[in-house]
Amino acid sequence: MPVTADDLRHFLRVFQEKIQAQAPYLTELDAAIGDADHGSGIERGVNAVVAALPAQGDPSAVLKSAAMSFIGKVGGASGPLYGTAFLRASAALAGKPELGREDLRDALEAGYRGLIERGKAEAGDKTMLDAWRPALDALERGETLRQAAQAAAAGAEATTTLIARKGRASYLGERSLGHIDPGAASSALLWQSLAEALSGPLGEDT
Amino acid sequence: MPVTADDLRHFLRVFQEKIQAQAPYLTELDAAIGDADHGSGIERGVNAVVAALPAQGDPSAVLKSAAMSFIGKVGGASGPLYGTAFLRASAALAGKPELGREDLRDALEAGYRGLIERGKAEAGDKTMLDAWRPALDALERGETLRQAAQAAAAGAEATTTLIARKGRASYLGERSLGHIDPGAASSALLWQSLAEALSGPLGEDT
Amino acid sequence: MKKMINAVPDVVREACEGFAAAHADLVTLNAEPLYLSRAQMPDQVALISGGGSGHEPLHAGFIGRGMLAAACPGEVFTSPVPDQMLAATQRVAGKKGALYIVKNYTGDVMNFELAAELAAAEGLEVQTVVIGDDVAVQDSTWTAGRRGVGGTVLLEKLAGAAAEEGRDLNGVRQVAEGVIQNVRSMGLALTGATVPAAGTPNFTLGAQELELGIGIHGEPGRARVPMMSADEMVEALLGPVADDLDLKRGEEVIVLTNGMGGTPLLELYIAHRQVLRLLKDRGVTAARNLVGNYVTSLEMQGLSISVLRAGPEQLRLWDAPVMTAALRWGC
Amino acid sequence: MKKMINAVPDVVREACEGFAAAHADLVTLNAEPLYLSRAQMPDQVALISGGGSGHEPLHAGFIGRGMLAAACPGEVFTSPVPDQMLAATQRVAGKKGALYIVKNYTGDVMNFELAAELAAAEGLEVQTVVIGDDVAVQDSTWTAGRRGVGGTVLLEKLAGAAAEEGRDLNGVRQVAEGVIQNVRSMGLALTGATVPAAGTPNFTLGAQELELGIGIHGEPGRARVPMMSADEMVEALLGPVADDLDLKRGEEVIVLTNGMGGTPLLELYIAHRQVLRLLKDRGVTAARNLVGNYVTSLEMQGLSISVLRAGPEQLRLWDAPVMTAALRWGC
Ligand SMILES: Nc1ncnc2c1ncn2[C@@H]1O[C@H](COP(=O)(O)OP(=O)(O)O)[C@@H](O)[C@H]1O
Ligand SMILES: Nc1ncnc2c1ncn2[C@@H]1O[C@H](COP(=O)(O)OP(=O)(O)O)[C@@H](O)[C@H]1O
Ligand SMILES: [Mg+2]
Ligand SMILES: [Mg+2]
Ligand SMILES: [Mg+2]
Ligand SMILES: [Mg+2]
Repeated sequence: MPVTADDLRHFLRVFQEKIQAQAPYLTELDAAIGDADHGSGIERGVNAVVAALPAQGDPSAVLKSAAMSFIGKVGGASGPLYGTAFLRASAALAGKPELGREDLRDALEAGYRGLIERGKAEAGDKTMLDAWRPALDALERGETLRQAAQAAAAGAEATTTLIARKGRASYLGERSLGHIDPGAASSALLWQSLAEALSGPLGEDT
Repeated sequence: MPVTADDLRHFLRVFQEKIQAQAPYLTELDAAIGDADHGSGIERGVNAVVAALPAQGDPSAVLKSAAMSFIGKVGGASGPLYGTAFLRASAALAGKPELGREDLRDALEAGYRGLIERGKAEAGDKTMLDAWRPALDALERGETLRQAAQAAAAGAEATTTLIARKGRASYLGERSLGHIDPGAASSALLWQSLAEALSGPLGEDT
Repeated sequence: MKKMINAVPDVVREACEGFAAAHADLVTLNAEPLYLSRAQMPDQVALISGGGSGHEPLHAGFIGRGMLAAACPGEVFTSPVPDQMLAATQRVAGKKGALYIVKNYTGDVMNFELAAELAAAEGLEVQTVVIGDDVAVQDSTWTAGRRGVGGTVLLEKLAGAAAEEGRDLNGVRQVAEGVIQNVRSMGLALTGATVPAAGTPNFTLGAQELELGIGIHGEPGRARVPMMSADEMVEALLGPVADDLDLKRGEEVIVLTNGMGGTPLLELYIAHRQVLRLLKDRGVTAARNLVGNYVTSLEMQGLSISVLRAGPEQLRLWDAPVMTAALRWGC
Repeated sequence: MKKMINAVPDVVREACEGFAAAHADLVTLNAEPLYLSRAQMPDQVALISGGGSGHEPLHAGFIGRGMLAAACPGEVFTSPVPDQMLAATQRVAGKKGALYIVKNYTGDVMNFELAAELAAAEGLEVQTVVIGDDVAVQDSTWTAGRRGVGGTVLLEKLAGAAAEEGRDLNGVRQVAEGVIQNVRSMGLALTGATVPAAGTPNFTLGAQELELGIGIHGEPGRARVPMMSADEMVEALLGPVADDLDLKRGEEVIVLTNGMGGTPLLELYIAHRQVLRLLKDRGVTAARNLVGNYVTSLEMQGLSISVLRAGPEQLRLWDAPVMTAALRWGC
């Protein structure tokens, strides 16, 4: 069973729910090594995403709409980053009415490359990349979306052992050790939402 | 045995010691119903008084010197008030090389009238007058300086039952109830110092 | 106590030294007795004010063209001593004399009174006005009367403009008295303030408490009330102010939305928005406004609102050029 | 959290409304997308800045003659979104183009980058400068680099004067880059700051602790150190700043003694006195100075010091007339 535009709408609603539930936690993480706005910012973003979701349109259109909401409503580092990732994923799916497993992986890979281009960080810099990279690796190893989401969560958790080299936490130097990167934590929720919303359509839940 | 200029110098040194010891307490009282500067202000005053004490000069000159220090170094309400009281006491003693009991009472009465003229308050307004008035009453009843000092202390204590009508505490209205007036407390120390320094010379300690 | 200071007894002197060095084009410092005066004093009525320190930029921040000729800073929250005002008067008062601008506090009044006596004895012509604009304090001849708070900056601006115009001492005093009759203020605090020599705050507030009707000396106010929204805070202040002024529809005012020293501009502008809305609701025009930390209480977080009824003459004096450390326009 | 606000999501909008109403002679508010721009925009290079709110008066307080053409406020401590900068650019950029003044934070840089792309696509001529003046952050190509802090106000003043003189976009950008190369800053905090949406301070300090090397987003600094005297605080900041600038005897500087939002002027002037003394000890002349809460972090109590190496050209641009809400002289 392929993934449809409706499934992506569902994914974005699940993402919204998870962010709403976890916004205070994300802000708390950001307060420790950043500026205490990641929870409120990303929540503003997902609320705008869901409010602006087009009733019509193919998967690419859905992701493009989400991208514009992130870019237009979040601000800070995570707004343009998430926005760029969704924009690139949308571009990778242009013209496709439905998505198979490969399409989805390509789109997520494209999103990841967008993150790198926009933010000029690399995996290991203690950013959201450290949730995305292990998740994509899992998909490439042929693992399920749920396994990829677990890898994202583990990656986020493991940012406690990293010294930040990019983003606001880098100002703290060694004092950034021992804290989870907020963007990695929100990205783990994104992967978790992908898994919950799309494992079924992909036929991975059987 | 009459009171000499040296005895008055001694009185001012005793007053300085007592104020130095109680300055934090006086400031605490002022913090509750005023602006938390009575302790530091009056301490600045007595330090200046003792530093400027003339080695020579009669009782009037000693008190005049003290008056100028209070006026020139304290500021706030208590500086001009204590300064005026000392100035009037000094004037009342003009030309006297030594003081008897009557002289001293006259001088203190003159000081009290100076307080009233300068501050336009009356006894019962919850000010330093409420320490001075009962002390002077005691002297008029023929009681000793020590008894007068006890009356001053009791008067200060009893300001807790008064609503302030003059000075900064008056802004609090009924909320000034239940607090000792800081100026009454410092005046009680003044009377206590008078008693300790002058009871001997006056022959009241025998 | 956590303050950016050195030794407590040096606080006022060091701050004055830093201020004078920063604004050498505007002011000159006299160390002993301590006062600051206008770097160049033209031949006009000299406005002299002063009071306890801790209310910065009041008063020294208002020395310069179109406002004060001199300011006499006392210790923190303690009125200055007569020597300071006398020396400042000797320095800045010319043939046209000097006007003392005194905030109504027992200590300030008495010390300025003594100074005026000493100045008169030296043949200097001095008149005095006393401002008491705080409606949180009941006005009565039986008490110390209303204290002088935020309205003082409006007074110093208008009287300063009158002096700069070359009016004589009576004329400047009349302008000042007109302001005093037509300005009212009220304030509240979200946090207390700590006098350096005391080391602990005069009052401390819980997370859900406000102190309403405070003055500017870190003293407690008239009542402790539950925490409110910014809009409610403004209502709680502006209502009594406008009522006491007996503001009528169609009147024009100059309004000051004033922070107590530690209030961020972000919050002051939120309050100011509501000040303008409520005035509008009353049919009153905020012809001019000023927003900032102007009459403060050390690091206190809080708000005061001052409203001055203003006709064309007051607006003209308000608009006149002013060039001081803290207030500048038109030059 | 104890703040003078209404609902948290309304903080920035309401503050902007209050600001625009208070300064209607200087600025015009655009509500959606949110930006403030100069009430009358002459035909000159348009300086556009912006960033998270909570740093007031930065940036909107510097809109006006001789400084910014527009400011784009983000949510508290959150950089604005590209739409805001694009709309502001459409409004104020004429034939001479616009210069974006961006503080070096990942988010600010990316959002302004996106805006510049969108503006270019519309045929608007835009150039960008990025300021990173905070010596508390190690400068390296492997990290996010130094962040932009207090020096930003000096940058906006000098570049604004260059624009007002009628220089072309390259000329104004060169002035801006000259400032960026020659300005350094460092800050410390006595208290933390609370983001309204977070509700609790990012860090809390004990009575005997300072946070050294802070930025302007309430973020923790490089190290927590024991409480010091004002003179020691200034030494701890000015040393690294002067060393990094490699200040030599005989050089002239413009110095900013900046409060973090909740610092009373009394304390800032005490610090400023020591700033001037230490510069003098180094044989460096403070040719110009500025003291106040200019680049802030909400209600934080703290201090930052910015030093700009200045030749005759920089001093001339500094002295040029400026008329904004927060900075005024010469006009
Ligand atoms: N250069 C970068 N590349 C990738 N991710 C980044 C980069 N800089 C920051 N981030 C991510 O953004 C998160 C912070 O987002 P947010 O709080 O919204 O931005 P800001 O730091 O502007 O307040 C960080 O936790 C990190 O995961
Ligand atoms: N009008 C007055 N008459 C007599 N005593 C007064 C008057 N006003 C104030 N006081 C006294 O002065 C004391 C306060 O002194 P101080 O703290 O030095 O002055 P300030 O109120 O100016 O800070 C009060 O406690 C009261 O005893
Ligand atoms: Mg953040
Ligand atoms: Mg007092
Ligand atoms: Mg006092
Ligand atoms: Mg941010």
